[in-house]
Amino acid sequence: MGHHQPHEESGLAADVKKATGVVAEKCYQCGKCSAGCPVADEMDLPPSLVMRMLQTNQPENDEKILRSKTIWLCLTCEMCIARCPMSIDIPKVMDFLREKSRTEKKISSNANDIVAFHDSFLLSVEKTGKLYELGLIAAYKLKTFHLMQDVAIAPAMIQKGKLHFIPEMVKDRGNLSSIFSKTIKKK
Amino acid sequence: MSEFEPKIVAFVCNWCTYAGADLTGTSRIKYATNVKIVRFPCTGRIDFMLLLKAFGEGADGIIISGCHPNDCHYTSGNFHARRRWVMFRGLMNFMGIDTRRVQFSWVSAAEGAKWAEIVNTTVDEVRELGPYTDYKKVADYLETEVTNG
Amino acid sequence: MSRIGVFVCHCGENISSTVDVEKVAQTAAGFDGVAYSVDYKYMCSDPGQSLIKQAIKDHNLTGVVVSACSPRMHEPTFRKACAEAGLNGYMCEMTNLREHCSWVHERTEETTEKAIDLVRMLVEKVKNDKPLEPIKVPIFKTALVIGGGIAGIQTSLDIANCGHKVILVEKEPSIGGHMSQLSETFPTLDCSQCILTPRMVEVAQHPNITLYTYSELESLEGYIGNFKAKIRKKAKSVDHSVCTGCGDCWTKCPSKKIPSEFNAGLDNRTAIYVPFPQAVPNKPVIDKDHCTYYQKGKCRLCEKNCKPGAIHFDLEDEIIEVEVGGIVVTTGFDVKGTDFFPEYGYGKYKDVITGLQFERLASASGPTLGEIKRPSDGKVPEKIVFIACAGSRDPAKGIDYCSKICCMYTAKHAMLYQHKVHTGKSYVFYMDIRAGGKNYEEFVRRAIEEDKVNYVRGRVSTVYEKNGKLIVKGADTLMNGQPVEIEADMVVLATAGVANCGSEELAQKLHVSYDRYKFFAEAHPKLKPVETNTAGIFLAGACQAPKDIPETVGMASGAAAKVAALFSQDELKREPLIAVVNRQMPPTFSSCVGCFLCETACPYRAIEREEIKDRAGNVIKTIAKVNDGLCQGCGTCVAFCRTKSIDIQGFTNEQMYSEVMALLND
Amino acid sequence: MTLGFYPGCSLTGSSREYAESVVALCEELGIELKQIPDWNCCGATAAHNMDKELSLSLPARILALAEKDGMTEIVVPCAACYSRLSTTQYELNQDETLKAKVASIIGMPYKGSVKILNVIQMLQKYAVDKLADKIKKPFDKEVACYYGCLLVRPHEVLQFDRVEDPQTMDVLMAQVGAKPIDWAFKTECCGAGFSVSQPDIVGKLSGKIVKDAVDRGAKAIIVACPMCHSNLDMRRPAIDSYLKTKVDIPVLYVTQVIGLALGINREKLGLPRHFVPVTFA
Ligand SMILES: Cc1cc2nc3c(=O)[nH]c(=O)nc-3n(C[C@H](O)[C@H](O)[C@H](O)COP(=O)(O)OP(=O)(O)OC[C@H]3O[C@@H](n4cnc5c(N)ncnc54)[C@H](O)[C@@H]3O)c2cc1C
Ligand SMILES: Cc1cc2nc3c(=O)[nH]c(=O)nc-3n(C[C@H](O)[C@H](O)[C@H](O)COP(=O)(O)OP(=O)(O)OC[C@H]3O[C@@H](n4cnc5c(N)ncnc54)[C@H](O)[C@@H]3O)c2cc1C
Ligand code: SF4
Ligand code: SF4
Ligand code: SF4
Ligand code: SF4
Ligand code: SF4
Ligand code: SF4
Ligand code: SF4
Ligand code: SF4
Repeated sequence: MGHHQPHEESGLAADVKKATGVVAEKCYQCGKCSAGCPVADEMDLPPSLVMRMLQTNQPENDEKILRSKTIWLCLTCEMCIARCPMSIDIPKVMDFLREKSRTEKKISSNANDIVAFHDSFLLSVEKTGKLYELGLIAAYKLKTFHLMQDVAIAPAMIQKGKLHFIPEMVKDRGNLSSIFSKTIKKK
Repeated sequence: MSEFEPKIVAFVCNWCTYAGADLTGTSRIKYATNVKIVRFPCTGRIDFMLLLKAFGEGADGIIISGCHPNDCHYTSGNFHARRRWVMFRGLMNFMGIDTRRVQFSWVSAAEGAKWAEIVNTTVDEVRELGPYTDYKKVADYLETEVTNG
Repeated sequence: MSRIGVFVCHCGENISSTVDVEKVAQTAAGFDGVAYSVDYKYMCSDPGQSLIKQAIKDHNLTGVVVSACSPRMHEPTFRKACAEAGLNGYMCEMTNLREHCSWVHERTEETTEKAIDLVRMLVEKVKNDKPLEPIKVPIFKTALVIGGGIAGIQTSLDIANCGHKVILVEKEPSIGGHMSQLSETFPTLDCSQCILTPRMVEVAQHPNITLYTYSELESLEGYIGNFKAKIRKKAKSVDHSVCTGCGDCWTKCPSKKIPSEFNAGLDNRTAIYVPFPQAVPNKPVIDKDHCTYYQKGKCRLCEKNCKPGAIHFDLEDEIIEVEVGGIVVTTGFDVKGTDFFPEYGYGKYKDVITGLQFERLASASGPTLGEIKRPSDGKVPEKIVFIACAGSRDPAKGIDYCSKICCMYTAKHAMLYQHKVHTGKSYVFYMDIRAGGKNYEEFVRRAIEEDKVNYVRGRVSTVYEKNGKLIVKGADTLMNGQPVEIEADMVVLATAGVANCGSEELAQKLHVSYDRYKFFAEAHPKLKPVETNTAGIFLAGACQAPKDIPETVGMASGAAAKVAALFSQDELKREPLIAVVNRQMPPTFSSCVGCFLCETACPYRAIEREEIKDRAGNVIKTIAKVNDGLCQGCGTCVAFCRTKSIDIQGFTNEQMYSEVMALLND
Repeated sequence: MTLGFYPGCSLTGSSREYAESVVALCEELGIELKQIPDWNCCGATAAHNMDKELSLSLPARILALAEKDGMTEIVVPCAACYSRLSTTQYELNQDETLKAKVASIIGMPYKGSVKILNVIQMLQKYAVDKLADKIKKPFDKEVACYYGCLLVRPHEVLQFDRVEDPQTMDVLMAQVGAKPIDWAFKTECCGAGFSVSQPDIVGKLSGKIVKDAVDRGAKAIIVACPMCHSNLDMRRPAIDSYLKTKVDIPVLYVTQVIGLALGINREKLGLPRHFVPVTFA
């Protein structure tokens, strides 16, 4: 009788909609996002393809998205949304997908380096309240075994006074660790 | 008298629903005899005092039907009707009139079967509600408050 | 005292098989005020009609109720019959015993009862009927056509060829519109000017057409058949009755750097100018905003060089008033520039051009004489990129809708480019190819298959200049969104077709509606595409929405037929079923209190204000008055009026109330 | 005049020269900067990539501390911090429930009323009319103003200039005598937080930017973001290897350029700390 029965929404696209307000169906697959994305050629799934896969509402595609390198490669540079004719907030979607991929332990092995860096970064912030760059690099190297990377740069940085040997500390560290335990450590 | 047979008046527009009801006839689709049609140029013409009058005179139910939105022969009469009905319904509720007895619908000139369906369901519904006996109260109120006020 | 006749029809057996027609007629005979009641096999047949006519005379009937089929079928028949017998046709009403009773019910007592109820209703209504006369509106058989593009040209010629006068108003110095700017036209690739110019000349020479170029509608009053239009004829500074069109003036004009509208800014024109060589009329005007004399008080070189002495700097705008019976709006469309699309170059790269500019490049009469050369350095582009939907289908930066013509003209452009630059490579970035039209799909396929145009499905993200090349960054969505980068020499944007910038203002002057994109609104999207909601005002061409030439011309002829149909009568006879405001004796004059709720309700702007004055001319009261040329009889005003001062003839409050009461009080 | 100041982590470490030049310039212009007491890291890309609530809470703590200290306006020179703080403020102002939740996570009251300025905005607001009189040595070089992503996008949040082909920095540079060039990579991403984890990508993205600037005759690239600076300046080996040639165009902070024009000495502006030597002045 011309009345649409609102059907139960489930799947990744529905989760995206709930968390970010982005409606995947709005994407008409023009490809402008992929055309302008600075890292599209490095991605396993260019951004417009991610949107298309969300539209298919197929569990196997949902899985591929959460396990993609793409979501970790996205730089949140916001170029895609700045030019999307339908104003689809892909960076926001990517934020959500990353968090979901992380909490569901589906992080792509190709993205290990990127995630290791984020982890090391946050570890430093959690411990000191600020970024301790030397500590960050050390922690990152330990996590990734990229032991030789940046050995050329470090001495120069030290020489130019760009690296501290002793971390600066936030005084109220209890407050910081409580913030971490109420957010990222919860999941 | 075996079962209560409601008296129902239908206020319909000339261009869509009246023609739709003609099509019901041409298609020989059968429906209950309870409903009698009063032809208006447009639902926008329908003065809602007429509804009170009809209830006051003993109607058990009323159907108002015109063109679908955007298809009004006069472009916007049906929108006006719709908008006024929303306001009027409030007034009727306030006055204690059972607004379930008023059926608002859209029937185009091509919807003969839909017309029969609307007549039949309205008749069933109003039969279910029973005879409308509160009308006197309303009519009195109408006499004293509304028409003179 | 009413003397009503009731005539119950059997309709063969259509009615009588389920309704006891004799009983209906007998019962009706007993109704108050019924003087005569009879049943008969076929009321609409000649003998049936004679029966009614005879009864009117014999029984001195004051009203007639024909109880037969739907009034939508035979109301005019019986009203005419009554009128022939000397009874006002509007004293005749019909009860719908067939469609609304016998055909939808079984033969039962209730069915006959319902039939009786229906007859009683109409008997009561007829008692309240008043004799009415059809409204006669004189028709001024001259048409006003606003806008001289192909739509206006075609409409004007069609109306003029029907023998009616036409006034064609064009705001530019020449007629021709966008079509005059086009190179070749899809899907046949015939030369636009070649097919258009003869019609432009025909307009100028047609004895029935008065052409006012460089003119605009100033104001409009009145209603169908009787419009009064004021037209502003802008001062041309050249007396066209003296000017020979020799051109001595513009060749000498020192103000030469004005971007040419006709060539879409690709080259320049002078201050005194004819927009293009085939212009109609082919005589110049002075563009005051750019003329050194008007701006700085010095020059007058054109005047010196004009041998016939046609130039007069002191000419002023002239406002003329014309009376017309029908109006056709044909003001066309505009194309969006490139500047709203910053990522495609802010209108800052010379070699990023619009489709319209490409038309001028490809046109034999254009600034490059039809050679495709890029604006920056005049080089022939070896690689060219066309970007479809530039601004269309883009809620974020442009417009939501599809501009409809650009898929086709882009295919045409790529094709023309390939025909002219054999070694060239062309790319079209598109989202969908919309080629729904006769020979359109074939046309696009030809571009792809024969002319080897590379179609890439994807929207371009950005265009930037680098070392004299335009870098176009797109993606191929048919390859999973893989980025595609092309170093092009020229980029052509299929920018959106949008409403004319003055369309909103014009719509308000005309009292016609427009849509949210400011295109003029048709009265019905399917069944009244050339009518507006205002009787007597019609539409044609791209002023209603972007459309191509075949559609424009079809619509233009359609609008012309509507005008011709209107003009085929000497008077407009309209059903008098319209609203009236009651009038009473002084000092009340009318129960109308002047709240003008009716005015706000009326979809046709038919409510006017009337001032009631005393002998000294002082206004005593302002009341509503219905313009019977505009009122369509919808009755919306009636429902709005709190004082019941406005009523609709044929469906008056009395009539409707009496029907309801008759129905419920058996 | 005193303004609140959020240096952010980079400005205390790898981008010290930015902080130094900001402070030196403000001194010269009579603006006193007061650090937000006990400020923490904004979380940068990492928090944002890993956990939404964390990415809101870290900036919220900073803003709450500023509020607590009675600051109404704070200067945030790092474009990444500026973006994180602004986005957080914007998002929380859109959603009262979320705001309350975040306030409870950080265990501090949070109103969201502090006005956040990046360095360019600060200069526009408090320095532009004073500049002309103070110029000692116009910086008369061709410059490529590089805005990157974080200063201009998302537009609805930052409301800074126009998204494509922004002009604010160009105008500012012209005011101190520089000749801003017209180029195509003003707002392309440099690789941002991939500096360490994906140096090849950074080499490529930053390489394209540097190349366009050089090709179009720029003598310096001007930035207002430590991430942009470190990618374009420190990552030269990766850039050079992507471009297969050595480019030596220096990368300067806006504040350094203005500082030079106002005659502040190069040490005070931190110029010796650059990897690509700055030979002007
Ligand atoms: C780049 C491009 C290529 C095209 N190629 C093709 C093609 O190959 N084939 C095809 O079929 N179609 C083509 N078209 C479409 C074609 O141009 C239109 O279908 C056609 O021009 C519409 O005619 P029109 O008379 O409705 O409007 P217009 O051509 O726009 O004419 C409107 C006229 O009204 C005048 N006017 C406007 N406002 C007023 C006013 N207030 N008062 C008085 N006068 C006014 C204008 O000056 C103008 O003369 C193309 C369009 C474009 C943009
Ligand atoms: C599945 C479908 C869905 C559609 N949906 C829509 C829609 O939603 N909206 C829309 O706008 N359009 C729609 N259309 C298109 C619409 O049907 C046509 O635009 C419209 O019917 C065309 O009208 P017509 O009078 O030209 O032709 P027709 O409707 O074909 O009428 C032609 C008439 O001529 C008669 N005839 C044929 N030959 C002769 C002869 N030799 N002598 C005498 N009489 C003859 C035929 O019997 C017929 O009555 C749809 C079409 C289809 C097929
Ligand atoms: S730009 Fe927007 S509409 Fe186009 S493909 Fe990307 S997300 Fe979809
Ligand atoms: S925000 Fe992510 S997906 Fe969008 S353009 Fe930037 S890197 Fe690509
Ligand atoms: S010189 Fe005089 S006559 Fe010749 S075109 Fe010009 S105005 Fe007309
Ligand atoms: S007076 Fe004006 S139009 Fe005439 S030549 Fe001089 S500038 Fe041209
Ligand atoms: S006609 Fe084609 S190019 Fe034009 S807006 Fe529609 S789809 Fe896009
Ligand atoms: S043939 Fe029909 S379905 Fe196919 S593109 Fe054309 S209009 Fe659409
Ligand atoms: S609504 Fe009635 S009272 Fe008011 S102006 Fe109209 S006619 Fe007069
Ligand atoms: S009947 Fe309809 S058209 Fe006529 S005046 Fe009333 S509202 Fe207007």
